[in-house]
Amino acid sequence: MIPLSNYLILGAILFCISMAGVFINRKNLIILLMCVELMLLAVNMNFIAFSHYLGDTGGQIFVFFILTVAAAEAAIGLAILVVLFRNRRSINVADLDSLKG
Amino acid sequence: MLDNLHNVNIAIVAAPLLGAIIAGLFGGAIGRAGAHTVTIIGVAIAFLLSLVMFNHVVIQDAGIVSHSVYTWLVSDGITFEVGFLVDKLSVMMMVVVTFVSLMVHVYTIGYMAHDEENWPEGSGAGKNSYQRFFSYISLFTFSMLMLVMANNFMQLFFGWEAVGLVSYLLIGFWLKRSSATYANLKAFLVNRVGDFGFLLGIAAVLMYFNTLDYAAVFNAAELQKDLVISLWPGTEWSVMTVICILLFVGAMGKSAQVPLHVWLPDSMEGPTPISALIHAATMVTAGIFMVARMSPLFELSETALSFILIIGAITALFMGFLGIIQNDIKRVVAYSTLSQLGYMTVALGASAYAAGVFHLMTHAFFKALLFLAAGSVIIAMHHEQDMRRMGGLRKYMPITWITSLIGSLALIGTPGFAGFFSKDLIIEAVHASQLPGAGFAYFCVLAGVFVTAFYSFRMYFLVFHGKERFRDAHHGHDAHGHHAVHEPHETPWVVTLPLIALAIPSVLAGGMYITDMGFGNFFGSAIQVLPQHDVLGQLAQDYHGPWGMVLHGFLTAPFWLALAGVVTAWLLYMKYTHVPALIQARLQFLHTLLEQKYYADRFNDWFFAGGSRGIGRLLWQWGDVRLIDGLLVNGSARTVGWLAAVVRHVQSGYLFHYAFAMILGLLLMFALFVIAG
Amino acid sequence: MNFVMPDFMPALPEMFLLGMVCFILLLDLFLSERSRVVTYLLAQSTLLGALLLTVSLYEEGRALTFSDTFVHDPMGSVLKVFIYLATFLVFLYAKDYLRARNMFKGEFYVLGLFGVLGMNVLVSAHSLLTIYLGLELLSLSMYAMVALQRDSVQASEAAMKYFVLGAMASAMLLYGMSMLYGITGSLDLGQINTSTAAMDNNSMLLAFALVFIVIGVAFKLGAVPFHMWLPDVYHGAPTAVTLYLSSAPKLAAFAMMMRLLVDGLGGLQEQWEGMLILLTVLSLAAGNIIAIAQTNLKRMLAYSAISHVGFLLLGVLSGTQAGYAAAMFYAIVYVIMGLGGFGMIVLMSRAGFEADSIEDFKGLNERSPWFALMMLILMFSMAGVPPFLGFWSKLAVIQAALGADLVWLVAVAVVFSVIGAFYYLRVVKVMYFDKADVGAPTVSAGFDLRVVLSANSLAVLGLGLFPGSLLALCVAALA
Amino acid sequence: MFADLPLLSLVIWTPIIGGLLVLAAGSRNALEAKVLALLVALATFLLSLPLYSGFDTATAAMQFTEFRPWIATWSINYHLGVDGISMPLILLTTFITVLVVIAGWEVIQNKPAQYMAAFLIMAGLMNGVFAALDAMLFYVFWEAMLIPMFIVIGVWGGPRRIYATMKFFLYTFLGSVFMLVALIWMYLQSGSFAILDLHAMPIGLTAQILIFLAFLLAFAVKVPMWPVHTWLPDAHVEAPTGGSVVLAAIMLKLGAYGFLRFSLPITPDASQQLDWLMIALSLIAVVYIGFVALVQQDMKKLIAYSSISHMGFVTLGMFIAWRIAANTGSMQGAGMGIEGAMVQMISHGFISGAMFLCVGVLYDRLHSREIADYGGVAHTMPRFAGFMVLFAMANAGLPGTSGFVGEFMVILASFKANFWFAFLAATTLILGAAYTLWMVRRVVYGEVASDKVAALKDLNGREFLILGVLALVVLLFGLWPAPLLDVMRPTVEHLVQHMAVSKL
Repeated sequence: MIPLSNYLILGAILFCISMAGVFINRKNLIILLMCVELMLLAVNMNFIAFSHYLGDTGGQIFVFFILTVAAAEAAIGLAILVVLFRNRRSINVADLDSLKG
Repeated sequence: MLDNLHNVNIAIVAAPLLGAIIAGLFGGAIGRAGAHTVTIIGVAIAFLLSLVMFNHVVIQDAGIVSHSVYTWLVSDGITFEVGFLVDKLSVMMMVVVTFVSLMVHVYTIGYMAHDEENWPEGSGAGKNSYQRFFSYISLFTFSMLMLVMANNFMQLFFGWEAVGLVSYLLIGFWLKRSSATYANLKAFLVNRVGDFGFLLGIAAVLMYFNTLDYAAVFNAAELQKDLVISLWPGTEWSVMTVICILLFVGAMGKSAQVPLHVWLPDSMEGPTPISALIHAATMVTAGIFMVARMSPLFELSETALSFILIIGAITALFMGFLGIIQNDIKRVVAYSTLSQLGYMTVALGASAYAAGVFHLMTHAFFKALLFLAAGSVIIAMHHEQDMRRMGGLRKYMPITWITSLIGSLALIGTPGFAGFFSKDLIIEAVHASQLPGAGFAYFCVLAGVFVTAFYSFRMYFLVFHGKERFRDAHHGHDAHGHHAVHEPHETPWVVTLPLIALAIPSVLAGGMYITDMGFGNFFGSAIQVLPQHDVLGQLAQDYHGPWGMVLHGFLTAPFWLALAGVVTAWLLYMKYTHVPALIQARLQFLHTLLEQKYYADRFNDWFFAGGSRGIGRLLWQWGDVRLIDGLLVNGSARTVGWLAAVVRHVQSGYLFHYAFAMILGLLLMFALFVIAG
Repeated sequence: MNFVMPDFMPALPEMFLLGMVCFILLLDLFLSERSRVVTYLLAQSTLLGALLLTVSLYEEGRALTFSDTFVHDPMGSVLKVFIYLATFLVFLYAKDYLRARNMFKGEFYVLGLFGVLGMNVLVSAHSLLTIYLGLELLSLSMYAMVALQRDSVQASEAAMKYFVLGAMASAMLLYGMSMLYGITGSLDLGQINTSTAAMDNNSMLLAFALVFIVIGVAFKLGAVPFHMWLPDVYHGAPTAVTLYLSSAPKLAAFAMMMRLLVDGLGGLQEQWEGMLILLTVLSLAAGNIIAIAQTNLKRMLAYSAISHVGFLLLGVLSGTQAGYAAAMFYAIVYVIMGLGGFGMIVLMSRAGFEADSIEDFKGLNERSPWFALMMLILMFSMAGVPPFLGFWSKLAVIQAALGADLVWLVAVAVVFSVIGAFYYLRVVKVMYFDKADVGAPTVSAGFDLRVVLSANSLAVLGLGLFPGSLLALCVAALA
Repeated sequence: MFADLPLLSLVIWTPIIGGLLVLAAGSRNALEAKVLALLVALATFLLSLPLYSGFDTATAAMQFTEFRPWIATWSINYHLGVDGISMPLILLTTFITVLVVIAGWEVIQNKPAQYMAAFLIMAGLMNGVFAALDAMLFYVFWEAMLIPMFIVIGVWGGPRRIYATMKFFLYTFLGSVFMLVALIWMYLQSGSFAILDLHAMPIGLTAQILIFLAFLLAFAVKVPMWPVHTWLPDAHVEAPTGGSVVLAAIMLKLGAYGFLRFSLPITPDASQQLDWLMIALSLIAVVYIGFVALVQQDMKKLIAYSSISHMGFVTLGMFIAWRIAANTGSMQGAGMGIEGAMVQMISHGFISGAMFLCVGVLYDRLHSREIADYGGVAHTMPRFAGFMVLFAMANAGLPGTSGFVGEFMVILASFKANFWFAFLAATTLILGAAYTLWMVRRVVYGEVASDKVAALKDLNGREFLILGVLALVVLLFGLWPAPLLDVMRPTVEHLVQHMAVSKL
């Protein structure tokens, strides 16, 4: 049986990759949205693993909710992206700098 | 009856005060005549009532009158009261003050009659200047009476500063003159230096006696004489010495003793009646009076007495020297005043308080006379004060001439005149004194006799005898619109009357009172002298009445020195008039030293005035503006502003930086957890 | 398996809200542009209705329902009441502003009300799940609202930033929750509390969980260094939306912190105290200092909000009932002041003109002394000068922190509050001491806005003079 | 007749509510507002008089007390009362306020109603500070007072008013917040904000020292003591005349009052431990600031510096008690120091107020405060010159004016502590006279300096009235300060006894 820690480490790795993705990526906003989704998936991994090892269904239920919310989130994120693109004609992360200081 | 006398005391001070207030506040309404009438009545009342008190205290010898009028304040169990102490010392002062003041009031009517000429066209301050002047001199009379009649140190200090205030106002009376306002500021500040010491002295008295009442302090003085105070670690000072020297510093300011003498010559910028009243007869002698009043304290400190002796001796001689080279008629009299104050101080130092006060009295008469006479000359010369432009006035103004001569003779101590008795007494007393420094003082006062005689008669000859130099002088003024020489003429009766009235005591007061004041126990308990210091008591053993003293006077050194002085003056300024210039050329160095008044003014201007301003500027520009404000206050504000401007760039606008900041925060919190955990 | 009907009573206001929102959503579709005001009125009455329901339930006492995922307690009720009130004011203030910018649409109200629902859920959450759901309901509404002004470059940029960072923060929070779930084996906050209190505090997993959860909370509050979104979003969003963002959600964020850290992880107070101290110091420093450099009033108020969060945390980290009450008091007071502050910007703005620069307030005393006075009250209150309300809130949290023997922290806080006073004073300076530019805008807002905004400011003064009841309410809510 | 009225509340709230009414009236009619302001100020002054006439000089207890619960959660109460220290200061405040309202009558053209309202509100708040017996109530009034002053300087001030008023506000605010922290700390220890409870509360030495320093920061800034004085010259120079008057006459007294009401009784042991610091700072204020005042070119700045120097006497008088005890073995004399400080406070209120009004009279005519722009004013304004010289003399501490009494008492008392304290303090006799009279010489005396000076008009009736009243008061308290001392004696005696008992 695969020990719990392996799942957790995988989750952590996914989470770290996605976090790194958020701040290393300076080009495309869509990649940012993907990173955010990946973060949620890393969390889902944790929940399911815990749920399984604890023998408690609460975690899995939580994951369903997260998936649903993530979908809504993606929808809103893309909508904002569309609005932004319409205004700016760019989805370059580095172009988002009119608000600062 | 006693209650009645209390009211008399109150009336004595209230009358001039009331006059001053009426003339001062309502001068415009009551006009000139109203102002001088009301003030003269006020001072006259004070004078007459002073005579009543004199009668009570001295002639009937019915004991001192001491009472409090009201409680000024009570603090920490100590009651400060305003009250009066009329004993033989103060009653004599009251009579002298009110008398001279009365004379000066009368004289002023004439002297200030054309005061409007001294003011610029349309000057608001010049509008009622005549009334204001009367108000001031009445106010002065009030202040001086408060000073001499005080029964406690607080009130003494009140009078002390109040006369300073009036002196300030009067020196700067002609306030458009820069020299006058310079002089009054200087006078006030130098006096304040003295008051600084005086106030500390009073504080010391309060500390060790827990009261400021004269009687209580004097009674307890004996008990406190062995106390010591450590002013800085490792030293011990007798408390009495400290108190006495501090108090005497006050006297040095007010009575213009070296090195606080610098204000008095400049104070001649004021109108002449003031010079007579304040800067010759009364106010400047307040210091002498104060030390005499404090005799129970001063007796307990030989160190202080020696100090006084030496200061007085230096003043007596070296200020006399300065009189020799002055050309301004008032300045000669002023330096003579300084010198005479030195004599009085020497007397105090020698524990001959009575002699000092006696000289104070005679001096008040003849010096007021000399000043008023000088003023009379100045009126006649149309406000010309330079003696080099006078001469031969004898025949134009006979009354002034004769009274001046009397004054001068009294001043130089011609046997028989008032000044002789008091001055001779001082010289003898110093001779008899055993205190350290008495030898030096004796030399100074003796040499001073010659100097006094010399400058007095130099002035006398220059003004009243010789060529009528004013005729030359006036030619120079033709360009300015003076077409004819104004013949000098005798001044009106309001001027000459006081001269005559003062000339009488200048002759008689000495002989009349020498027995009582000099050798008798005139002052009673007001002046206390320890047996070992009682020089006057020793002299009294050889005293055989005034006539005996006069006869003896012709045989002593002072007389011959004075004569020598007069003769020298006659030789130099009547006979060989070219010689002074030669001497001056030969002794240029000495002349410059005297001309510059020993560089005291220069030094004070440079060191004290300039130094204070320098320190002030330094502390202000470097301490306040640069260090505290610039570096600390605005510096912090600038730092915060700078920080804000820099730190805001962390908010770069880039999403990845924001995310990075969050991750940094995450790591920071882990770190914190690990460290703390 | 029996299906037990849950007790709906404790969640009655939420259910009413949900129903009404759905109804408004549908109704709005059929409303013409001109009768949009119906939506507005309905939204306002919804809030009032929910308010009445919440108030009527206040006396009920603590109750759990929906399988213990939802809690009804006094703290929740009080916060909800203020959430309704704040949102009510936001809608009222925003009406004219939105109309002038062609944003007077149903979406604003529907999203706003959904946000309120999210806040309510968050406030009443008793499980990690409900916390997450409430949070997301609120956040998603807010992302959309920021982007509501579709033709604005700044607004869409702000929305994007907010969205990305917000999503990241939720993910972090979730990550922490998953750890917590793993450690305790439960999603229920009550059970989590019992099991963590019994645990060895030094567990690494627990550390992970705690750090991530604190970050989630800190982000929502806008505490440094998780504040970066806040100035940009406040600045970029339409002022009406900023008004919304800066008010009620602060109360929700406070509630979230209370639920997670106190109800859920109260046993770890020693651990999270240190973290909150760090956040406090950084927030106070960064908020106050950077605000000085601002020229845009919205941005300045955003930084000021960050510094206020620092003070709020001061109350929470003391870990006492009094401290929580103080923090709650602080949050409520801040919301009242913030509403007034952003409300003033709305008041001054006109069609095509945003009065969001500090310069726009130049010489306001010449033009409108009354509103200059109102703004003065607000600014001095935010600076913490008595007798205004802001002073008492600062007093409350300082007292709490001193009670926890954090004297040095208090000293830091007061020094920064003095530095902070500078930028509030600058606003007063601009209004009173500077001359107005020629053609500077005059106040031309509607009557309702003027009256209510005045009442808002005067409440800051009035409650400042008599803060006792509000304070007592907060203390009672947490007793 | 007045005994039943809540006099203190009336004295606090009449001007505040009156001020708000003035504000409301001002939007319609400026004259109406001014008349109303004057009436309110007069009414307040009249209301404050029964505080004196009904004052029981036999007791040190608080009088005219009022008590109402305010914020029950923290047991903060609306607790008012006065003793011999605070009552005279309230009278000073109400009195000066009347003068300030009259002084601003014609001079203030820009928004006169707001100006008057600001002063009335300020007066009420200051009365509140003096009357508060609850530390938090005290603090509320203390801080709230900054707001109207901030506005007054900023709106009606001179060219650098913004710098000055910001500096004023932030300086004082910084000082006060630490006091707040100290007060809260003590509340947490004792459970009470009542000042009298804090007096009785035992505190350890370290805590006392920290509390003392916190108080010191608040009060020293207000007094102001060297080196936290630099806001004052700026604030004074830029403030309008009325602002300068209130600032100098009353606001500075708040700091000194704070020392008497808080520092000395609450932390006597720390005060004893740190009295060297207080004495040193006081003496630096007297001497250092005296020198600085000497070289000022701006009249208002000069008077501002002179205020700092005079306030040095106040703090000196308050903190010499333990040195006296160490030097003479008893506290005898400490009371005189404190009473002297009190008298100095009151008297300085009148004199500095009068001096600023004098400068204001000149400034209104010539719009310059530079000494160099004047000269020979006596020729064109003889009545003014008379007042100016009188007040200058009072400022220089001439006996017979109130300026002398306080300095005299403090010097007498400080001699008991140490000769050198008295020595340094007494230098003010010279320095004070030097800077004041030098200014008088340059401004009032001499030849008419310019055509502008030649065109000056003498005092009008309104100005004459204000200066005349002040002159009378200055002379009255100089010649007969006993009534003032009688009022404060029991309180000060009680304070000295209290200070002598260690709290450790």
